[in-house]
Formats: sequence, C-alpha cells, structure tokens
Amino acid sequence: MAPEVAVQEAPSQPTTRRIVNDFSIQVATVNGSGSQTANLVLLRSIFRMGIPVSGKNLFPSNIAGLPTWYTIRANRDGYIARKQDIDFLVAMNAQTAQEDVVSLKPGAAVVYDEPLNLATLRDDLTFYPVPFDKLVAGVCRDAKLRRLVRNMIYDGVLASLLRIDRAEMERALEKQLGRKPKAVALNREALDVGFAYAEQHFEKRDPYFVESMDATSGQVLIDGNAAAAIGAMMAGVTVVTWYPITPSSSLCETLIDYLRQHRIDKDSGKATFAVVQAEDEIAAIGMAIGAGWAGARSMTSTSGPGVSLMSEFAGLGYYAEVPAVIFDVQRVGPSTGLPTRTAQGDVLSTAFLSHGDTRQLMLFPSSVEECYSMAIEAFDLAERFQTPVFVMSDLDLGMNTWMSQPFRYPEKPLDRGKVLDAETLDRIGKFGRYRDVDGDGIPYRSVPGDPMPAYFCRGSGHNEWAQYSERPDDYRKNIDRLRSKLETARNWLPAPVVTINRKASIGVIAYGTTHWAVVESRDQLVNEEDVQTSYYRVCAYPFRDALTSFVERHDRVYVIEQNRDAQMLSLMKLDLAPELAGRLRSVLHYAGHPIDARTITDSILIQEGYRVEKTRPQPSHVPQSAGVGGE
Amino acid sequence: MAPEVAVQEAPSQPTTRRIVNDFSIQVATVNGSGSQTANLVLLRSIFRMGIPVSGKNLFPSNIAGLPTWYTIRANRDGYIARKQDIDFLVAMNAQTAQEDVVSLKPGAAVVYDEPLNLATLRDDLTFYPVPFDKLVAGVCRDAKLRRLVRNMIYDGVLASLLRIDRAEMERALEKQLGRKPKAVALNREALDVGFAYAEQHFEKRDPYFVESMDATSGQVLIDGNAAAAIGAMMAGVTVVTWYPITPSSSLCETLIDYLRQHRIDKDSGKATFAVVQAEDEIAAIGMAIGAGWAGARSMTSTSGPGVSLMSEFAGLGYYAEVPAVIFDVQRVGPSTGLPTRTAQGDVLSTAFLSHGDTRQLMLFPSSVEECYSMAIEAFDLAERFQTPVFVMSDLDLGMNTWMSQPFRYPEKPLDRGKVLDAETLDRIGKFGRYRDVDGDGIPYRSVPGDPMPAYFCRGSGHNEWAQYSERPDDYRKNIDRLRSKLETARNWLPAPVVTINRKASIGVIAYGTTHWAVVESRDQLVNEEDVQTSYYRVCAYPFRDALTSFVERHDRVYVIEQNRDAQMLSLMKLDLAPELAGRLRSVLHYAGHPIDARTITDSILIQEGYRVEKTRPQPSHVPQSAGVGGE
Amino acid sequence: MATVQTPAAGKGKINRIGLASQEYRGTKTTLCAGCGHNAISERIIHACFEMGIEPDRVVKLSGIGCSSKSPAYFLGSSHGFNAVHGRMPSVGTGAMLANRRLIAVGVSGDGDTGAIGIGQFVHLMRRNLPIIYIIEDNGCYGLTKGQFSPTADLGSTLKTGVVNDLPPIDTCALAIELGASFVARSFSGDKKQLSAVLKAALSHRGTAMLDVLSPCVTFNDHEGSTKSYAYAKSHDDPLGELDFVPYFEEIDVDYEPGTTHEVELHDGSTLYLTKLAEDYDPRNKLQAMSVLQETRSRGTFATGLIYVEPTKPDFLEMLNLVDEPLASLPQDRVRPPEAVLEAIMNDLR
Amino acid sequence: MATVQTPAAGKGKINRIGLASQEYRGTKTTLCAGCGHNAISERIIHACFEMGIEPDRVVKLSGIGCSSKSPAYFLGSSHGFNAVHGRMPSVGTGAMLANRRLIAVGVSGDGDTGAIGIGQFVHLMRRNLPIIYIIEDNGCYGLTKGQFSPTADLGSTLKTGVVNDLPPIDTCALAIELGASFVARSFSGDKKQLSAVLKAALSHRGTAMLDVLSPCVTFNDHEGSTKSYAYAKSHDDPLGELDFVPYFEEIDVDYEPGTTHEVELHDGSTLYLTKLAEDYDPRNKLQAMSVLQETRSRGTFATGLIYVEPTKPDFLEMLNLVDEPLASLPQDRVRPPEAVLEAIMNDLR
Ligand SMILES: Cc1ncc(C[n+]2csc(CCOP(=O)(O)OP(=O)(O)O)c2C)c(N)n1
Ligand SMILES: Cc1ncc(C[n+]2csc(CCOP(=O)(O)OP(=O)(O)O)c2C)c(N)n1
Ligand code: SF4
Ligand code: SF4
Ligand SMILES: [Mg+2]
Ligand SMILES: [Mg+2]
Repeated sequence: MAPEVAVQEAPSQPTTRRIVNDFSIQVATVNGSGSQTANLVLLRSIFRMGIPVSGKNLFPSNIAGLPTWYTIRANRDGYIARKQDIDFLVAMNAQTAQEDVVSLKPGAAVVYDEPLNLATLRDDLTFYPVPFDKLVAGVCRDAKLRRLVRNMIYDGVLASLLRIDRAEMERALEKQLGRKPKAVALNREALDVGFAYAEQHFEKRDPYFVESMDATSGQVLIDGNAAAAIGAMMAGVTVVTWYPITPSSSLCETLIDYLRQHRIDKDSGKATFAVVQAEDEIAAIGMAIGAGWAGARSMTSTSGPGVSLMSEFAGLGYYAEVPAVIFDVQRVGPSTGLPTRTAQGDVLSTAFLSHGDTRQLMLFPSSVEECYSMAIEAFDLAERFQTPVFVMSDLDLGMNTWMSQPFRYPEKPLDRGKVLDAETLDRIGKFGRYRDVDGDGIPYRSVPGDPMPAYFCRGSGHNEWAQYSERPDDYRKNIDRLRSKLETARNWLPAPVVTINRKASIGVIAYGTTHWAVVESRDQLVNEEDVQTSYYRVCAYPFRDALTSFVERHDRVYVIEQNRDAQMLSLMKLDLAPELAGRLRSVLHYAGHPIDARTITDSILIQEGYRVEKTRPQPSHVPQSAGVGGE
Repeated sequence: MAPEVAVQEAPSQPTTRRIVNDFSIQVATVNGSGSQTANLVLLRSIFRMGIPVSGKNLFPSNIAGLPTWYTIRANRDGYIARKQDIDFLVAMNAQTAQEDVVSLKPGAAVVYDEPLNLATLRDDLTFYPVPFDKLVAGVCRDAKLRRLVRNMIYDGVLASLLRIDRAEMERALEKQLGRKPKAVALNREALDVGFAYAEQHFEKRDPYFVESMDATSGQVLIDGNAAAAIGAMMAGVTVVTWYPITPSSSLCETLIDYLRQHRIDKDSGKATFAVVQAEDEIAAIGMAIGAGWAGARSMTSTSGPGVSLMSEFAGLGYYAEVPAVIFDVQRVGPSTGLPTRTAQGDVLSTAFLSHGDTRQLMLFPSSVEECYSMAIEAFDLAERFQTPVFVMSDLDLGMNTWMSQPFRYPEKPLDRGKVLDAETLDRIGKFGRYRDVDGDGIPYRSVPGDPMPAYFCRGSGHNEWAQYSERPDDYRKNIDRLRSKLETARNWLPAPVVTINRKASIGVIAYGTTHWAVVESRDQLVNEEDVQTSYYRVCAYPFRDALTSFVERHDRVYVIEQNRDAQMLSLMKLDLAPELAGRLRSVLHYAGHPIDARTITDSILIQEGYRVEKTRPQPSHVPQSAGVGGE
Repeated sequence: MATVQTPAAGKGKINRIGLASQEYRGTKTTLCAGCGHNAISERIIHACFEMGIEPDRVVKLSGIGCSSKSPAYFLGSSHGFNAVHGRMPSVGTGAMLANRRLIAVGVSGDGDTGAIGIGQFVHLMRRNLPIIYIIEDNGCYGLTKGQFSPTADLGSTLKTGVVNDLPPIDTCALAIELGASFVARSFSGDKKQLSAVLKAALSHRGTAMLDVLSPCVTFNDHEGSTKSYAYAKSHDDPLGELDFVPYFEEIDVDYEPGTTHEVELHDGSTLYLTKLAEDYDPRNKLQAMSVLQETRSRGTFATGLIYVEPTKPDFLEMLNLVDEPLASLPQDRVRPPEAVLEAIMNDLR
Repeated sequence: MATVQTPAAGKGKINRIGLASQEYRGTKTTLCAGCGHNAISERIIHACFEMGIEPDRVVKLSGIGCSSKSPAYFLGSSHGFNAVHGRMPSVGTGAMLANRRLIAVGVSGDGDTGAIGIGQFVHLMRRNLPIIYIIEDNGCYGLTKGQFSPTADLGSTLKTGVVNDLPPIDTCALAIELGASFVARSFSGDKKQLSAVLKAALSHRGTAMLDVLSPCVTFNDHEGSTKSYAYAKSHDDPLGELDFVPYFEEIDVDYEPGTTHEVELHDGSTLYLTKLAEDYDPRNKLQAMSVLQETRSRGTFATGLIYVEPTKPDFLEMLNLVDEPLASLPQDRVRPPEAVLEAIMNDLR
C-alpha cells in the first residue's frame, strides 16, 4: 500500500536552478490505452501559453498493448526538433519503465505509477510517485472509461509540477473533446484530482518550469498529413484514390473529412470530388493516371511499399506524359521495414522510379506549412509538366504535431498547364500531342470530352503526332524532348531556401524534416565552437542551378539526411561538377526516430576535426518484442 | 511483265575491287512471312565456311504484316557488332523498299523483287532484280507454302552472287529443318531455282565475295537467351517461374525444352525441376522468392516492365535475405517503349530497385558465353549472398544469333552458400539467422524441412535472432551488416575484363553487348588516328576496386552505353572519388538498334578534338506506322 | 469534333447524328489477317454508328496485347489510352471519375484480364463502373506468341502439342458473382449476335462485361484448340435469339406472348430474347450461374446475354458526383473560399 | 526438430508423435485482447497437436495485417515467412515447389486477400496448390485502423458511421468457382466446428480455403457491423454438424443410415456431416454455390464444409515432380553430365 504521504526519493536538495520553457517531456504508455487525448491536451496547453512546442509519437506497428512514447518538446528559442535527452518522464508502462528510467540523464524528473516502484533504480533523479489507480477509482466507476481517464491525471500532476496554466489546460481539453460534454466533465475531474494530489503531496525538486511567453500567438497546431490534405483541397483536387498504409492513411482520411465539409455543392448537395479506396496501390495510381489523362486534378497517397508497387505506372505517367500527384509519406525500409518509424529513404528509388531512362519530379516539404503549399504547387506542376509529381513527406512530418503560422490562402489561380484551346490551336496550326511547339519541351494536350482534336495516348513508342512509331529518330527526338522538359522544370520547381553566411566556409544542405534539427545544430555549432555555416535547404528535384553556386562558395558541404545510403547526396553527385561533388560530406541518421541537432553537431564537429565528448548512447526506446508485426 | 533477260541497271563498269569476307547483308521482309529459316540458313552457311558472322533481327512489335529487317554481318577480322552501312540489300518488302534503297551508301548491291522496280531510284548501286513469284510458282503449288519457300530463293541468288558454298548451304538447310524431310526437299529446290536464275541472268558487278577461311571452327551459333537457359540448367535450377514478355520469353521457353530433355529422372520419369507460368511478374518473383527461401535454386526472367513490377518483392528479397536469380533481358523503355528493340536502360533503376535503402546485385554478360557462365554464377552468388541477383542481358544479346566457343562444363561444384548444418551449428553455438558470425556480413540460414532450427523470415524489422524488433540499435546493426555484405560481394562478383594499353592515356569502359562495338572501335581509333585506348569491361555491380585504379591510370575515360541517361556512368560517379569521377565522359546510343563501332569512334574522336566528317545520318529502318503496338 | 445533328435515321450512309460510318473507323489494323479481334472492331464500329454514338464522348481503353492494340483500329477521332498490361480497369475508372459524361469502351485480352489483370477485373466488376468491358478471348497470349492464357480450357493443346492442365477461368461467371450488371458472351464470328450485344451494352449503365470468343488465327486456330474458329462455331450454344430495338426507333417487333423475355435497358432501348427449349431469363442470377456451369460441363459455351440487372446503381451514382465532369469544374467550384481556410485555421489554434 | 514417435494417442498431454501441446505454441501474441485472430491461432495449435503434425514439416505463410502477424503466435518451432501485403499465395507456391513434403499453412486477412491479393488468390485456387489457406475475416483492415475491406457487407457501417456501399466479395464462392478442392467457412467463436474444419483441412491434399469470421474487437465489433461477435453469433447458419475422425483413430461413430454424409479425405480420415433440414452434400458444386447465394440473400452465412472434391489432383501432382524435395536434390541430379552439354553444343554448330 502506498503511504498516505508519498515518499519523494530524490536528490536530497531541492535545486535552485530554474529551467524555464526548455525541456522535453516523455510520456511512456501502452498503445491503445487512450493517452493521445491527455498528450494533446498537455501539448496544446503549453502551446497556448505562448511557448514553442512540438509533439512526437513513437508508436509500435500494432494496435494495442505495446509500448508507446509521446514526447513533447517545449523550447523558448523555437527549437522543436527531437532532442536526445528527456527531462521529464511520465512512466505509465510497466514493460518499459525500468529501461526508460535507466536511460535518463542525471537530474531528470520522473512521474510514475506508484506500484512500479521505480525510485530505487537511481538516486540522481527526482521521482514523483502517483497512485493512479487509486486516484482514478475516485473519479470514475466504469472500468473501460477509467482506463482512458486515468491518463488525464498525469496532465493534472504535470500542471502542478510544471506550473502549466490550468485554464489553458481546460480549454485545450474542451477543444479536444469539444462535442462530448460528459467526457469533458469526467476528464476535468481527473485533471483536478491529479493536480490536487500533486499540490498536496509533492515538493517541487526538479528545475523545470513553464512560464507564459508570446512566441506562438496566432499559430496553429497541425500534422503534416492534415496540412497536405488542406493543400490538396485548396488545389482543387477532384479525384483522390488511395490505399491505406501507415503513415500515409491519415492524409487521405483527413482529406475526405475536409472534402465532405467544404466541397459539397450547396445547391445540389453533390460532391465536386470523387474519392476511391482502391484495391491496392497499383490500382490507386492507375486511377490517378486515368483521371489525370481525362483532365482531373488527381492524386494518391502512399508510403514506400506503395511507391515500389507504383513503379510501372509511374513510368507510364512519365512517358505518356500524364499528370498525377503522389504523396509519399516515407517510413523506414527496406521492404515492410519499420512502418511506424520515420526516414527519408525513398529519394533515390523515386528519382529513378521505373525502368528505362525514366525520371521523376520530387518536392520536399520541411514543414506543415510546406505540406500545404507544396501540395497546391504539386498539382500545378503536374499539369504544367504533364508528369507525375512526388511530394516526399515522412512520418515525422506527416503524423506528428507541429506548430505553424496559419496557412495563407493561395494567391495564384490554378495553373492547368498547356491544355489546348481553340485559340492555341489556331496559333500552332496542326495539333501534335507530343510536338515541342514552344521550345520548352512541354507539348500541348487535349482532354477527352473537350471539343479539341483527340489523340491516342500510349506507353509505347510514339512520334510527335502521337502515332505509334518504332523509328529511331522519332524515339530519340521524343525522349530528348522529355529530358529537355525536365530541364525546364528545374527552374519552375520550388526554389531552395538558402541562407548565406558570409563568415562561413562550411555549407550545410538538408531537406524535409531534417531541417528542424539543422536549424538548432547550426546555432549549436556557432555557440559551442564558433563554427559558422551557410545553409541550403533543398525543396525539389531536379535541382536548381543555385546548388552549384552554393557548393562553389564553400569548402566543405555537409548533406544531412535520414537514410543509410546518402541518397540526396548521391543525386547531387550526379549533377554537380566533380570538383564540387568532392566537397560534399555526409551526416546520416537512420534508426527510425527523427534526427536531432546533437547528432548533426557532433558529426560535423568530428568531421571538422574537433574533439567531441562521446555522448551517452541514445536510449533506444523500444524494448525487445518478439511479436511479428509490421504493415 | 519482266523481260526474259533481267536488266541489270548498275554502275556501268563491273568493279575490279574484290571485298572478301567483309560486308553486311540486310534482308528486308514482312514479319510473319517466314523468312527466318532462309536467314538462318544464310547465316549458318557463311559461318560454316569459317567466316565470323553475326545475325540480327530488327522486327516490329506485332505478329505479322509489318516490316522486318534481318542483318548478317560477315567479317574476316571477327568484328561482329552492328555496322551502320549495308552492303548488300535483299529488298522483299514493298512497304520499305524505297526507303531501304535510298539509305544505302554508293556502291552497295541490291537483290530485289522485280515488280518493285527499284533500279530507277539510284544509279550508284548494283541492282539484281529477281522475279520471285514466277520462280516460286515453278517450285510449289500450295499458296501458303509458297510464301515460305519464296524466301529460300534469295538464299540461292546470294549463293550465286557471293559465292557461298552450296554444300554448306544445303547442310545448313538440313540442320534448320532437320526433322521435316519434305520441307527440306522443297526448300532445296527453291535454293536451286534461285541459284540457277542468278547464274543464268546476272553478271557479278558488286565487289562482295565470300571465301572459305578458318576462323570459326569448333564454334557454335546461339542466342543469349538459349545460352542463359543452358547455364541455368547446368546451375541446377530447380524452380523456374516466368511470365511471357519480349524479349525474355524465349529464355524460359528454351529452358523448358532443355529441362524436359535433360532433367527428367531416368528411373522414375519424373522431373527434377518445376516450371510455372505465373499470372504476372509479381507472382513470378514471389514464387521465386518463396522457393529460394525454401532452399530451391530459383529463377525468373523478364524485361523492364516486369522488373518495375517486381520492385516490392526485390526489396523483400534484399531485406529478408532470400536468394533468387532474375534475368532482365532489357528492351527500350520507358514504359512499354519499344518492346522489340534493344537497350541498356534498366541499370540505374535496378541498382536501386525498391524503396528505402535497398541495393541490388547485377551481372552484365557481354556474350552468349557469358550468358551461360554468368547464369551459373548467378545462382551461386544468390545463395552465397542470400539476395536477389539480376543478370542484365538485353534484346540484342538475348534474341540475336551470335557465334561462340562451345561452352565449358563447369569446374566448380554448386556453391549453396552458408546453409546451416550440424557441424556449423556446433561451431557457432546458438543459431541467429541474421548474426554476422564470420565478419563478412553473411549470416547462416536454415531451410524449411531440414533438421536445423527454424526461424521466422520477415520483411519487417528484425534483430540477429530473426525476432521482430523496432529497436533503433537492432535496425541499424542489421542494415549496416547488409551494407557490409554487399561490400563483401564486390570482390566475389565476376571480375572486370581489363586490357591495359601502356601507350594509352584514354580509357574506355563498356558492358554488355556494347562490348562488340567497342572492340571494333578501339581498332578504328588506332588505325584511323592512332588513338590508343585501354579497356575496362564491367561484369558486375557493385564494382570492384579495380575500377578506381583503371580510372587513375587514364586522363579521360569514356563510358559507352546504350541508354539516354548515362546510367552506368552515374553508378560509377557515386562510387569513385570525385577527382576520378571527373575523368569520365559519355558515349551514348539510344535509338533501339544495337550500337555500332562508328558511332563510338566518331564520338570519342570528336570529344578528343579531332575533326570528324559528318557521316550520313543513319537509316532509320522503320517506316512510319500508325498502328498501335507494343507489348 | 463531331457536331451533333439530330435524327436522320441510321439507315443510309449517315446515322442519326449525321455521321458517316467512315467516321467511326480507326487506322488500318496491324493485326494478322483473319484475327478475330478485327471482326470485333468492325462490330464496334457498326454498333457505334448505328446507335449514333458521339465519338467525342467515347474513350477507348486497353491494356497490352494484340487485343489491346485494337482500339487504334476503331473510332479514330475518339480519345484512347493504351495503358499497361492488365491495368485498363484502373485507368478506365480514373477516366470515368474525371468525366462522368464519357462513354468508356475498354478492350482487353484473356491474358490481359485473366492473368495479370484479374485483380483489377474483380474490383471493377464489384464497383459496377459504367464501362463496356470487352475481353477478346482467344485462350492464348497472341502478342507474346501463343502461350496459354487462364481462359484456355483444360486439355486444350498448343500448336506444339503442349496440353493445358489447369481449369479455365470463366470470366462471365466471375463477373456475375462479383456484381457486374450486364454480362454477355459472344463470338467474333457471329455478327448478328455480337452487334445486338454491343448495342445493348451501349444502352446499359453500369459494367457491361462482354467475353467475346475471338480466335487467334496465328497461334490458336488448330485442331486441339478449343478456341479455334471451327471449335467455336460448333460449340456455340446460344441462349436464344437477341433482338435489339434502340430507344430512338419505333418498336415494330411482334412476338407471340410468352415466347420472349423483354428487357428494358437504361436508355430506354429494349432487348427481346426469344425463349428456347429452356426458359432462360437473364435477370435470374442463379439460373445464369447454373447455365454457365452446365454448358461448361457439356463442353459447349453459352452465348448471348447471360445476365442483366438493368437498374443496379453504378459506381458513379454511389459517389454522388455533381452532374458536370469533375475535370472541367471551374476554379471557384473546386477551391473553397478564403473563409473556409480561415475557419479551418481557427479550429487548429 | 521433433523426433517422430509413433502413436501414444492424442488424449493426455502428449500427442501421437510424442509432443506436448506447448510445443505447438508460438510467441506471445501482440494482437488486441479478444481479437478473433487469437482464437484461430488457438484452434490451429489445437488441431496440429491433435493431428500429431510434425512441426518441422510445417511452413507458415502470411501477407501483411493483424491476421498475417498471427503465424508468429503458433507453431514457434516451424519455419515462417511473413511476406509482403497480399502476396502470400505466390510465396507459398514457391515454397511448395521447392519442397513438396512441406505442409503449408497460410494465414491472410480479408484485406490482404480480398483487395491487394485477390489476383494471387484467384490463381492459387485455380492451381489447387496443396496449402491450407485461412482468411481471418473481419470485414476491415485491422492493422491500418479499421477501413472497410472488400468482404465488408453492403450497408455495414464503420464506427464513424460511414456506410459501405459496395457488395462483398464472397471468397468461398470465388474459391469454388475457381477450382479450390476444399472450401469451408467458420467462425472464430465456434471452437468445435473450427477444430473439425482445420483437422479436415490438414487431412486434405489440394487447396483448403477456410474463410473464418474473426471479429476485430477494436474496429469492427460495434452495432451496425455485420462482422461483430454478436452479429456473427446470431447469423451463423451451419450446414450441419461436423464430426472429424482422423485416420489414426478407430472409427467409433455410429450414425443412423441416411442421416449423414461421409467424406473420405486424402489421408484416410473421415468427415461426417449430419444432414439438416436440407440434404446438403458438399461434393455438389452447384448446390454449394446456390447455398452460398441463398444464405447471403437471407442475410445469414453458411458455415461448415461447403465444398470438397477429395480426389482432385493438386498442382504438384500435375507438375510430375520427383518424390524428393527439389530443394535438397544433390548436384548429380540437377546438373546434367558433361556429355549433355557436349551434345547440346554439337547441335549448335
Ligand atoms: C508487365 C508486362 N508483362 C508482360 C508483358 C508482355 N505481354 C504483352 S501482351 C501479353 C499477353 C497478351 O495476351 P492477351 O491479353 O490474351 O492478348 P492477345 O494478344 O491474345 O490478344 C503479354 C504477356 C507486358 N507488356 N507487360
Ligand atoms: C503494399 C502495402 N500496402 C499497404 C500496406 C498497409 N497495410 C498493412 S495491413 C493492411 C490491411 C490489413 O487488412 P487485413 O488483411 O484484413 O488484416 P487485418 O489487420 O484486418 O487482420 C494494409 C492495407 C502494406 N503493408 N503494404
Ligand atoms: S497473333 Fe493472334 S491475336 Fe495476335 S493479331 Fe495475330 S491472330 Fe490476332
Ligand atoms: S485491431 Fe482488430 S484485427 Fe487487429 S489485433 Fe486488434 S482486434 Fe485484432
Ligand atoms: Mg489472348
Ligand atoms: Mg481484416
């Protein structure tokens, strides 16, 4: 039995250090235990106090019963990448509690479920034992509900310990459970109970505090998949085809919700969109290609295994010149790999997706905002260049919660590309579907059902007039034009975001979610060793010419990415003059969780010849499990 | 009506030049017209006279009625690559005759079907009109047979004009139609009629002659697909799964024939092999993977579109470490492309086949002999490295007829790789399917049905013990081992064939069928401009370290290949130090027909700063056709 | 392209929308002379001409194979998409989603459908997508030179003598089982029946699956083949005479009561089926399945309209799409106004 | 691994080959508590134990999904291959080609089989490959969080209220139509029937396709679902009682003549089916198809052995393979002697 007054085994002295708005909280639970609400309430309440935050869910590839960790990072300087060290652990899961505690750095705090008896494990941590079962029993009778409500208690405890604004917490709770007043009431009670318990039993001994500030006002919290969904809707997508796969499913599922709300014709009650859950990814992209050919703005969304399956159709799209947008929310491969872990591992295989001199266009969003804006842009580009466009997101971006400025309403009208109309036909004379009339490699196209001349679309050899041809000259002319079309694309695709630091002789290149750790790492490099860097963030492939001048400016350029094979660096090697390619170095992180700044900083420092203390090996956060899993 | 004595409109003077054993014959017919027998008889009879030859079929992607060209090159120096110029045309096809004649170089000879009336087109050629219909009418009544037999008449005519040994021709005919004595008799008559007609009506005015020599004795004529089939049989293949696709179908079809002949158990009359025509390429590779996992020597064979479809399974094979052999008989892409034309266009996409840091092994046969030997080696390597092995053949190699030294019986026993046995288990202690016991990255495996410990094979994350794992350290350790396994493979894979020329500052790199044009081109370079070259023929990917030293030795290195995107060069760029990568130059040929020496020589000379006469644009050999086609 | 002129009756050289039959032709065929597929193309041309189909509403779809080439040989002024092997259903689905006003005519082969494409076939049937799905069925892979396809009958032989030892997939039975609302089987050599079936298919809304025996004269027309002309002719087992009366023509047929089934189709056209010995009603699914099984076990094949469910909702109806083609909706109907974005953003704070 | 000891009767804790039931278990399940799939694993363990199956002859095969994970949770000392989504059939085919002595137990989901995998399913059934092919059918995609699968019934709802508007694929009807020689449907909640069916499947040679209703307690066990426990319980429509007597046991059942059908299975075991109101004979294909259609239209589902053809030749027989596993043939049986190569070379000169 727990003593009436909770024992607080901790470093004997309450610290006088105050660490304000700069810590990571990790909640260790079991998946399927309904902790998501509690975690989001926690995240949002800190966010609403004006403190920059991010929330990342590390979950297993199964449905219920296995360990899950939710990490909230709050940082007054706006660093929201993953951080290696956990400052505040909430240990709810018996399976992992020991390992979780052992991997903490000294000085960290632990709220734990009292029966787990963790306090004996270390004497350099602050422990706050909470008798969750006892407390929840007072709140709720129903066993099923109790399991859910139980989690809200740790929110209450944390509110007390970290000094989180309780009003914000309640507002966050209402937001989260808005339409269920009973649930709100029950959870509020749990909050109160947790708060009261902590107030009553704990003396604050850890240094972590939350204080209101003003760094998030007006901003939103959203995950990248939802952001991409909003983008697709705003891009006027009309045909959505998909097949469920983690971590991309929620993109289309959210999109369906939004479309149902905002894209039903007022007068008729009918839909201005079609969504089809296809039988597999081959059918999904086949439908998207068919729809793109017939003039729709079409898209599909998938992850690595789906992209592999789409390979044949992707080549057809390239060669027959059919627009389609494909979201690849990357996860860890090869094969089924780690379906619930993040990676940037599909870059090379997507660039060359399909046999026989095929090349694909790729966009690389780094933020939820770019998930939104690049989704819009992707549809324009697909139609402009009449080719598949791959938006390369990842699990970290797609499924985790990020803050962002609110998205801006698009200024540009839809770009439907070179669709033949009467006027153009007049101007160009005879219609040749694959004629390079304008010298940019992009031909005009007509669309079934429009009043323009028809053509026969095919994946086999064809001439300018879209006639079947096996003639070497026709073949060569056409495939050379395709290459020149992609050359044209280089400077249409989203420009890189480049920060030139005049003091820097070192450059850093990154893309996608790696960005956030790079931002922090660049500051670490300056602060710790006065290593100045410039930064080039890739937004699209093929690359702009600016890449060359960036590399030219710097003696060494670190390409930082989340895969084993230095995939982006490889693509750059193929494009850059060898002298410049020789300046490229790699920082690679591939273990399933998002990259962090420390890893980058240390790796660059070591490569630059600095001495770096061996940091404690990263906690692996995933206990052995012999179950078969994977999606 | 044709005059009784055929008019021979030709350069007025019979030339006194004699060009012996150095010319190309091209027979232009319609496909489905049964000219294949006549062409092979022609080829073989020259071959049996001891003269080096090659036979290449340029055929459309349809079954009957479209233009087809068969080209025989005879060359006393052993150059058997395609040659741009045709010296001797046999014009049987009204559709293309004009274009065929127009594209000849001055001085060429033309045997043609008299009603085509071609002689008026040019006055710088030698024409030999033959009234085929009239002649065949005398040989054969049956209209259907007549169409077939008609072609044998031009063999007779050529025998007369070129002085081909008629006895050899008859022997070749018997060989070709061996088991059908009636057909032999009929065709022999046609031969005679053609011969007699030419003897009687034509005065030899062209300079081309055949004379017996001794450069082919003991050799065989075979296509690469048949050679690979023999190799697979000799490798002890036990499970063959396939799905028809040009140009790979004949590999498995020939293999089936051979297996039925030579791999039926004498005693039981039962098969020591299983062949399944699968429902598609995904099933074909899935069966091969399943069989490889269960211990069979398994293979499948396909072409580009099939390889694209196999992408997901190829990644599973890599990651779950399952042996399988995949023959990719490459054709022109992207997409359906030109199914009956040759290319080396799947190199890059196969190297990176499948999402998420997957890498594949590839072998590159250049000759029918290597189709045989590498087929054998591929099975050993697949089992040794427990991974899919791609044998990258192409249409030119696979479907055309090549001469070769007879294949040597394998000296090495089958290498079944690291299959766990009791002794090994004793030595290594506990069995861990994915443990790197020997430090070479290659683990031991057990096989269903054997008495060793079982394991659970999966495409999802796993640790050394083949248990499901999402742990970052397990993931990383495993995927790093996979990389080191492929490092081990580098020096097991077939070595490059390197010719160092001490006088050369230029290197040439090629692979596959490009080899034959390179051999000839290197001589042209020396003979024409005294340009000395060394030569590195790639036989496998990943590359051996020898590549580096080869490039180091030379100032400029030309990588010659048959694709648009310089695919092999790209792979080399990724591997070589940038300084060395900077030495690489490209010679690219991608138009569907096999590369020729002139193209290479001219391209190298131009890049080396020599002035090269603009050669006449290559005949395109494929008239416009509006039909939809393609496989 | 085609300007739509009203009536003028489909009798002379001009049809009801003022087009000549010539305008329904495509480019010259490159298939073998005598190939069944060519005969089917002729029937498609004929049916579209007679029905007065507007060519610019038609999309022709196909996979890969000799059969899949044939869309180039009819309706030359219609759009066409010769996609990849076995995947015509998905491409066709996408096209119809993009533009529900289109008339989709898909042509596939027995290999294209029965082997690599069977998965997409299953799901297309299940969705009852409005499309005419024609299998030009020759029991072999023509374009890759004659290997058995999954519709080859047990015991059928290749030219080389190799015997097929797997049972055939009956695409009609499968289509009915899976939910297709119009399922017919015919023979490229039976002009009259095939014309009636095609016209009826054009009048149907939903998936019209037509398995048409179409002998491959080059690889599968020998003795021992069960897909040869001779075999097809002698084993054709019609379920009755078909008489098709289009909605735009006066009905002047006159059947004795009880001798025919009368099926009214989606566009108002009527199909009359004379009853044979057995009283076959193609609206009865169970009867349809058992007649297929029974004829199969007798070694014959039932032809004609095998199953029809004229009022079954099609896939596009179930999606509740706006009437206009999605493809051509203007920006203001597909991009929600700024207020929507603002509301969404607000909700995320 | 397992040393084969003869008899000793499957009663106590040791079975006829001397193994304890424990030795048929796998690792601890990671599926949700209450998931139907776990109940099926239990039945598999039980059936293999009782039948005295040698674990080292079994290969467990699966695709991807919650269901496809389950092979890790039974027969832990057998080899297993958790392949890619929907492609278990091809991997299983390859394995059986490699080693015909294996006993293949495949586990798939309704999504894994009915959606992405339907093509390979069709062709596996057609080949009648010797394999036990279990679909753990919950009408949804469990592992990706509850989307409808192609076996979801028309009108069934998701937890979110979304209604399914496509007709279900009936995998049993499909399997029968396509040539599978043993087709059954059961329910994870019916221990007795499922055990009998599994044991009979283990006694069959050829494709034994088992569609087993297996409620997903997390995503598809609510009201409105037609795959919930409650719904399954109340709509289960058994075709009769099944009594399985293995070949190694004395037959001591005693039925009144005419009240049962007796089916002798490949290994000599016998299955007794008590006749219900309707006299159902599972050897009658037409009856099988119509009972499926009829129960479906009544809204119930027929369970039990639906169709069996005990003597149909299986795929491996048709391939005329040597008796030994191909995988372990020694070099001298798979590499022809030098003389063969020489003869081939001679022929090419
Ligand atoms: C992915 C892929 N695999 C294989 C092929 C080769 N291929 C072309 S047509 C064909 C079969 C055609 O058979 P069918 O559909 O029956 O058409 P038919 O030629 O008999 O009319 C095959 C296997 C291909 N084009 N693509
Ligand atoms: C190629 C591919 N596409 C999609 C997925 C994602 N995925 C994993 S399991 C699954 C569906 C599983 O449903 P089912 O087979 O019914 O199994 P259940 O979980 O319901 O038992 C999907 C779509 C995948 N792993 N691979
Ligand atoms: S090969 Fe057969 S299917 Fe193809 S065109 Fe010729 S006859 Fe027709
Ligand atoms: S999600 Fe459903 S199918 Fe998956 S384990 Fe849980 S109950 Fe079973
Ligand atoms: Mg066919
Ligand atoms: Mg399921």
